[in-house]
Amino acid sequence: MIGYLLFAVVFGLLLLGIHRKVIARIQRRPGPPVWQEILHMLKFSFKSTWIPATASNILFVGVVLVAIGIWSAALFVLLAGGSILIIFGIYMLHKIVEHGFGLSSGSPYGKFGGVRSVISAASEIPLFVSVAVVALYTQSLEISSIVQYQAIHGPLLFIVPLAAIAMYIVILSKMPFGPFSIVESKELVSGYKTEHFGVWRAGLEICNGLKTYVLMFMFITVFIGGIPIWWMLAGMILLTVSLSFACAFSPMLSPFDSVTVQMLITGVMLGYAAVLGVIA
Amino acid sequence: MMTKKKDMLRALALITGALLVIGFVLWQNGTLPLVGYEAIIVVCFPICVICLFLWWMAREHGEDIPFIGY
Amino acid sequence: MEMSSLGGIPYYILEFGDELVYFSPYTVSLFLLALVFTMFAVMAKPERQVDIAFGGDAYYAKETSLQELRFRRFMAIACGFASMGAMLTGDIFNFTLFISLVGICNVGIVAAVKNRHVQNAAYQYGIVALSATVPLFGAAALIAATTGTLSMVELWSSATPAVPLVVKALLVLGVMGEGMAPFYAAKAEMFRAPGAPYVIMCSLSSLLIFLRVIEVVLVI
Amino acid sequence: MIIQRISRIISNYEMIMPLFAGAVSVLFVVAIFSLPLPYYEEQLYPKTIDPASPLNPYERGGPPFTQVTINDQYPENSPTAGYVTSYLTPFSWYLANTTLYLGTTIVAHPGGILDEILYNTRGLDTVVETTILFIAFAIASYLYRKG
Repeated sequence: MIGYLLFAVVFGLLLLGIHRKVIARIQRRPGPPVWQEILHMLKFSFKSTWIPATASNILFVGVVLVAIGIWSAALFVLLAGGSILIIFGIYMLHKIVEHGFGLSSGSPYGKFGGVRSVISAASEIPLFVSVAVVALYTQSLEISSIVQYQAIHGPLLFIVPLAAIAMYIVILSKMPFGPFSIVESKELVSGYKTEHFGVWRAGLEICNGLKTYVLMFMFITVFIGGIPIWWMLAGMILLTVSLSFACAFSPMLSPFDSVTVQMLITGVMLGYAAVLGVIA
Repeated sequence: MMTKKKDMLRALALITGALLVIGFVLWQNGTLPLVGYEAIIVVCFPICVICLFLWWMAREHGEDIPFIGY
Repeated sequence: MEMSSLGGIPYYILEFGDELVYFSPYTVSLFLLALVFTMFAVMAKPERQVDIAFGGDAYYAKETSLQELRFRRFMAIACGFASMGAMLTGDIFNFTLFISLVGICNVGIVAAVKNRHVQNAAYQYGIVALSATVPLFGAAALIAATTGTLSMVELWSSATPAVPLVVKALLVLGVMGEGMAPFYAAKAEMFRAPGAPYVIMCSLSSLLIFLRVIEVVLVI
Repeated sequence: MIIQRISRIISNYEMIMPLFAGAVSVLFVVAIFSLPLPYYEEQLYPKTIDPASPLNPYERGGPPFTQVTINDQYPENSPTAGYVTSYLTPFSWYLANTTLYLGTTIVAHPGGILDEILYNTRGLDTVVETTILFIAFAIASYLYRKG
């Protein structure tokens, strides 16, 4: 279990490295090596670290622990084939982690990042519509039942393509450099993570690796089905590359516009869910 | 003062690491259900990792104010 | 839809008079998160927000006065308890009560902040939270009238009649008004307030009640 | 661009009240069109209204401060349900036995069906509801004293 957890961290960071590399190549830069994010995590862990003088100490340290803890829990729920609702709960609560990172230091840049993450909370809602659409077909939100359903009826990707697109957008909004990643845009220095340097950032990198692994794994499991681990890893790399293309070819939206676009997508999805509900 | 803090961090990392190992052994034995082992990981893994990092990190400076742009 | 296929099978059902409190994997994980962040609110000191003085290279850190700190910490803890209750309760009416408690605590957390923007936003939010009680309790009353019961455990068994869709929509809208997860404008403005451990409870509680109402709506 | 115009409207926090009010009214219109909703006859908390009584909406029937006839959801969990006094603390119990002034106004506001359920069967709800009032009072008094 702990071995798998560490593997997930490393592989998730590798995916983020591939993401950076692909974006760089699209923009005709050489880009960092693909294992750059793993090296980052190790490098940060050796750096001199302290808690800023103005920070709210317990919260400052506590959110790092919470961030790693919740995503480990999400990984275990995913592996056990538990309820998809729990994973989405954790996904939503990652917002709170971002707020905690941003607000606890007292830094104005962190504050901006935190406030933006509040603004973008509205972007999490397309997710629930896609969950509702999935539930409409499979009559269950247990991942194991969804996998069973797909073993009989074929991948949900072809049955409910729009729900898959909504979920894809949700994952896109959590990828760095994407059109919806307003919480860490360049004018905010590093957004919510500005003041979490050194060891704290290393902890955040672990959380990011886990988060990427869990989200990609979940997308493939929910919309394609249970496949052998090697195929799963290959699929995750493919998904990452497609996300990198989406990120590289789209500009970052302004904060409120990003939310409006996502709300409009939610509206479309609601209509889609209603139509499917009437048909089914 | 500084070494005392480092010792404490190392002790904490060791304790949580030991808990992780004990949880693994008990789970393999069958005495601890999988959920229990996972609960141990969720609580101990973050503490273990952060304490380990804080223990092996470079020399510590005094605290400073946040970055304010210049 | 089956209860067990949503938030997992309840580990344990606590009998609490005429109401049940149930611990499914979903409710327990949400409850634990509310608990952890309430502990942060109890223990953590507020941060001192750094501000740059305009036109110079000076900066200053805002201090939170002791009186204000005590009041806001009290409100944050109350908010934490309210969201913990809303996570675990297995009764529709009890759930709506906890949610309106969350709404009013959210206003209370920022009510003590001396900042015009924050107070204006909190005022708007307070009015929405007040008016949201109409659809919220309306939905609870309609559920009682159309199904004859308020217990979620009874409602997810197929013995009771189905809850009309519009009633579920009223419930969700009521929760949205109280927690204002999508009505992000006022929340973002309220986040300007210093005092991270307390301000975070605002956001945490609204996300939690939103997550719980999804489960409730799918179950009943 | 239409997107920018929409975001300009919804990013203003002065607009959330009209937006919310609009959403509520739309939903209420939908609710009115979906009338009549089915009424489930076999209610958990039955209520008989005597239209001839001068106390019409508040007339619960039976002598006050004794047991009300109710069907509770889990009778095995709450053997004393129905007695208004079943939630009295020892001190209140003492007061109620020695004076006549306890519990006179407990349902003296227009609450409807839910309140009647609340005060006769559901202890936790009573606590939460008073907590809401208490918190509201705490906020108001803090703001008043701060001036």
